[in-house]
Amino acid sequence: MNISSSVGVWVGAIAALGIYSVLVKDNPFYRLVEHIFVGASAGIAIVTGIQTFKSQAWSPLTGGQWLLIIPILLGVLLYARYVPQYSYLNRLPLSLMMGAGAGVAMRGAVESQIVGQLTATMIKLDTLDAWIIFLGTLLSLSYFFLTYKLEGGAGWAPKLGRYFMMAAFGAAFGNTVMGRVSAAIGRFQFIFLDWLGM
Amino acid sequence: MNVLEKLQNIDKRVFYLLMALAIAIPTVSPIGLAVDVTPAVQRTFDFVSTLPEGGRAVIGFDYEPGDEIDLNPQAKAILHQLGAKKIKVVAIASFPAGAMFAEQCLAILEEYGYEYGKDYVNLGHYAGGEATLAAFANQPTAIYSKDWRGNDTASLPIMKEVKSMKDFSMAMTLNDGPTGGTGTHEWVRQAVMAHNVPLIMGVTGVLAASNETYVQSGQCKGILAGLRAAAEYEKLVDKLGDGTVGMDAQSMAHLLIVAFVILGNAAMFLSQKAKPASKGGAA
Amino acid sequence: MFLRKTVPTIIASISGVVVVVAYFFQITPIGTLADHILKWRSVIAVFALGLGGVNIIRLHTKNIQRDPKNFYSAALLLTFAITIVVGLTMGQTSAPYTFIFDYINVPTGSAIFSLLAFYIGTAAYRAFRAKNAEAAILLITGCIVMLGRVPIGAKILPFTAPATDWIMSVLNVGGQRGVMIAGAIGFIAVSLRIIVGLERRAYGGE
Amino acid sequence: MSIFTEGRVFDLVTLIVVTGLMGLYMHLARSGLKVKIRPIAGFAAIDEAIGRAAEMGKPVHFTPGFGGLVAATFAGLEVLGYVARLTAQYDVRLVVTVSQAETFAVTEQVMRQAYLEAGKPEAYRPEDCRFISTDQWAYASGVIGVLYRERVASNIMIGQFAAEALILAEAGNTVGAIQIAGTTNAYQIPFFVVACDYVILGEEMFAAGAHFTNNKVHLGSLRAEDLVKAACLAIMVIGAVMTTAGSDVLKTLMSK
Repeated sequence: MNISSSVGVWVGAIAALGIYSVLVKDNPFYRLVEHIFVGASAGIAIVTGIQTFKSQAWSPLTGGQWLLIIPILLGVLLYARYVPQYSYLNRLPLSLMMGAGAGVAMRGAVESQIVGQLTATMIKLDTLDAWIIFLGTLLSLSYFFLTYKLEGGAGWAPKLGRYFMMAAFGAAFGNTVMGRVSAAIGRFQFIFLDWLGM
Repeated sequence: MNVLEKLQNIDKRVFYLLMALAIAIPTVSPIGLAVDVTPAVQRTFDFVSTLPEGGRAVIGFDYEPGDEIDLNPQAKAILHQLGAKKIKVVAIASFPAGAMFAEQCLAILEEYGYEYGKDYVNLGHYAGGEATLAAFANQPTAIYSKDWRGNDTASLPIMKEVKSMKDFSMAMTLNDGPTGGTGTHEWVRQAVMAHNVPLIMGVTGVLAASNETYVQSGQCKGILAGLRAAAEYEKLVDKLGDGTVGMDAQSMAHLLIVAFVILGNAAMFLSQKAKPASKGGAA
Repeated sequence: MFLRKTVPTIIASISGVVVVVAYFFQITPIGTLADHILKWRSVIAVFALGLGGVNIIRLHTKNIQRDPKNFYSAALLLTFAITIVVGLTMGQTSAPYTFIFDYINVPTGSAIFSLLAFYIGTAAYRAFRAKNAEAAILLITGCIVMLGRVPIGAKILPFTAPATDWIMSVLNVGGQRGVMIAGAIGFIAVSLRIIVGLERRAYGGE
Repeated sequence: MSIFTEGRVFDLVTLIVVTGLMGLYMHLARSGLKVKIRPIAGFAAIDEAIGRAAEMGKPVHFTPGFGGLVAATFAGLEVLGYVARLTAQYDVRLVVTVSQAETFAVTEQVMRQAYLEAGKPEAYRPEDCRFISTDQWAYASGVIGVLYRERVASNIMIGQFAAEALILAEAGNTVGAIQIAGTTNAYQIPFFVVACDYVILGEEMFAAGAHFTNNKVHLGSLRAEDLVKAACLAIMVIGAVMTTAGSDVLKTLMSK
């Protein structure tokens, strides 16, 4: 054993042990590590945010891009919520963020997810595998009929669709284990090799 | 609660402890659980074996933190083989972190009596992706006036020997994809197509399939994919290392989970048989 | 009334429509406006971080007031303040700031991520019980893929390696796609309801 | 040069048809078309979950996930509106955790508005709507802390989730909370399925408004969504038949 003399390695190792301690139960050690971590990461978010503001809004604004005064004013209006008689003003910036967010969601949904997935399903139905992919897609989509009740002859379709979805979920689950275990191996190597020097 | 019910509701902490052991034991001492060498890895190993002793290799460390779990073990396994053959090594990196990984991996060469600056060098990070790699291929010292440790490259004996990419008997890229750094495709163009230097690749697991085409076309002499390939290579060079550790831990962790699932189901079925009216375990 | 309801709806509609139109048409003024709107959105989001900061300070000072010995909240506020002060006065490349980032943020984050290796096992143990057809299917594909992914699994049950490839490239596809296509239709519907002002509640309207 | 962006023409047509259909059905529903929604178990369980918390005298935890203002988050916030009104009515404490700042800005308003609508604006406690951190793992660790220390009776997670999904769900299970979760991320649904009591699968989560209030316009848009799904099924069948017969016409058309 050749224990590390680096302060950084010690801090990292203690933090990792604190996090793992929650697997036994909630305890003061975990609680302290959690609070320090949340404080530091939220601080980092604020620092990054201020840098973004400087580079994307303040510098261009003082450099003559006057239009940027609009989002700055709107941004300030977010704080109107703390003043009861003007709190409704904070809806203005929120509506811009929501509207723009909705626009982005809408265009992305059509392009990559609907049209792309539909064309990918138009395959040559000459093998059993192709049929499984094709029927699996149709049946699982049929599960999502929310206002029509598929009954009688068609009643089995959403049910089979759920079976296909469960098969996919099981597969995705099994396929993810390796990546998660890799992450733990990385931490264990850090603790045993970098920190304890075994 | 009888035994069968207990087996359906084992305390989570028992599992956590076993899982920690499954990962910790191989980390501290590799077991070398059954890993069969696949043809792709064997081909890569055989290709490197055919290189002339005392030749030169350039290795690109084209990956970022997070992927070193897969790629550092590959790099180390290959370096053992190169070290045994006294092949000189020049390391370059298209990511800043890649240069740091290179430094960690190259330390292996000291075991084989290598001398820094004479037998191997870590040139460090270059920006600009393919364009810079192309310039490097024409004249390495034009891109690097100093190495990663801050030495003047002009003063290093190894750099006097490499005037262009053609002076290398092999190129290798350890690659985690085309985003941000130099991708495998760029290496094929700059090493193989422009200078006819044989290329091998080490990639993360997910990139294996997309790079298979280069092997089929003969533009890539061998490919290592993921931690598993590293474990196989370690078996070939007979140096069990992080790849074996990783695969041992992976195997044990996966088996442990499956064993628990089987245990839970077996207990459930046996207890249902014993009392047909009873319900199963927790949802 | 006007500023409370109408203006927010108009802003949401215009922002949404402009962003969509700019994507499908090559009309320079609209394209420029869309770029502006998206940039504005990210500037406003920075101000939203300030709201988050206020919330953190309020919650934890209250905790300390209620219980002066609550040194967890004190530790959080202290690291929060130190990180901000160091980041703003000494810069993001300074040694103390990179220490916080490299030795507190990154390793603790990796440790939290790696908890998943433990949780994934207990979740499987609990849920992979063949109580009904759906659970059985989940259990079977899950276990086959788990075994097929590691060399030792293929050694014990040789069929798992090819079965895993088949599950991932054939059986898995339909279920994933059904979820994605339906989800995307839902995305469009909810976005449309926001753009036409039917989900005012979402931004605090009545 | 065309004013249409190349490669996106068919997408545009799709969008126009889909939104047109939705607009039409929202209008038809408002003018009397009767639409009924099929039961969604996960939504029905929300009443049960809040009732359980009321009985036990413990809080409910809700999170709209790790996402910024994206479609799945919108659905989460919609559900939050109902959850918050219900908890306000039953005098159950509701703790909400948020990761992204822009989402937090909206969440706070949704919660405040819900308490107002329930007639109990004074019951809203600003410190129970918590911004944790924009960092994915800090958010996860903070939520673990809330679930453990607030001893929540019910844990509702609806919105955009990434790899942290299972961390939250396992922590919730460990404290014995009844768990209801929903996300559209096909890679994370499996983890909710294994760890939670009720899962709202993908698109189902966009039906919250229709489920909880029988809002006519919302029901109309759901009917339009179903028609779009039917059209998708038809297009896939036709396209596959054509491809099998050796014609790529439809595929080519759709890539315009």
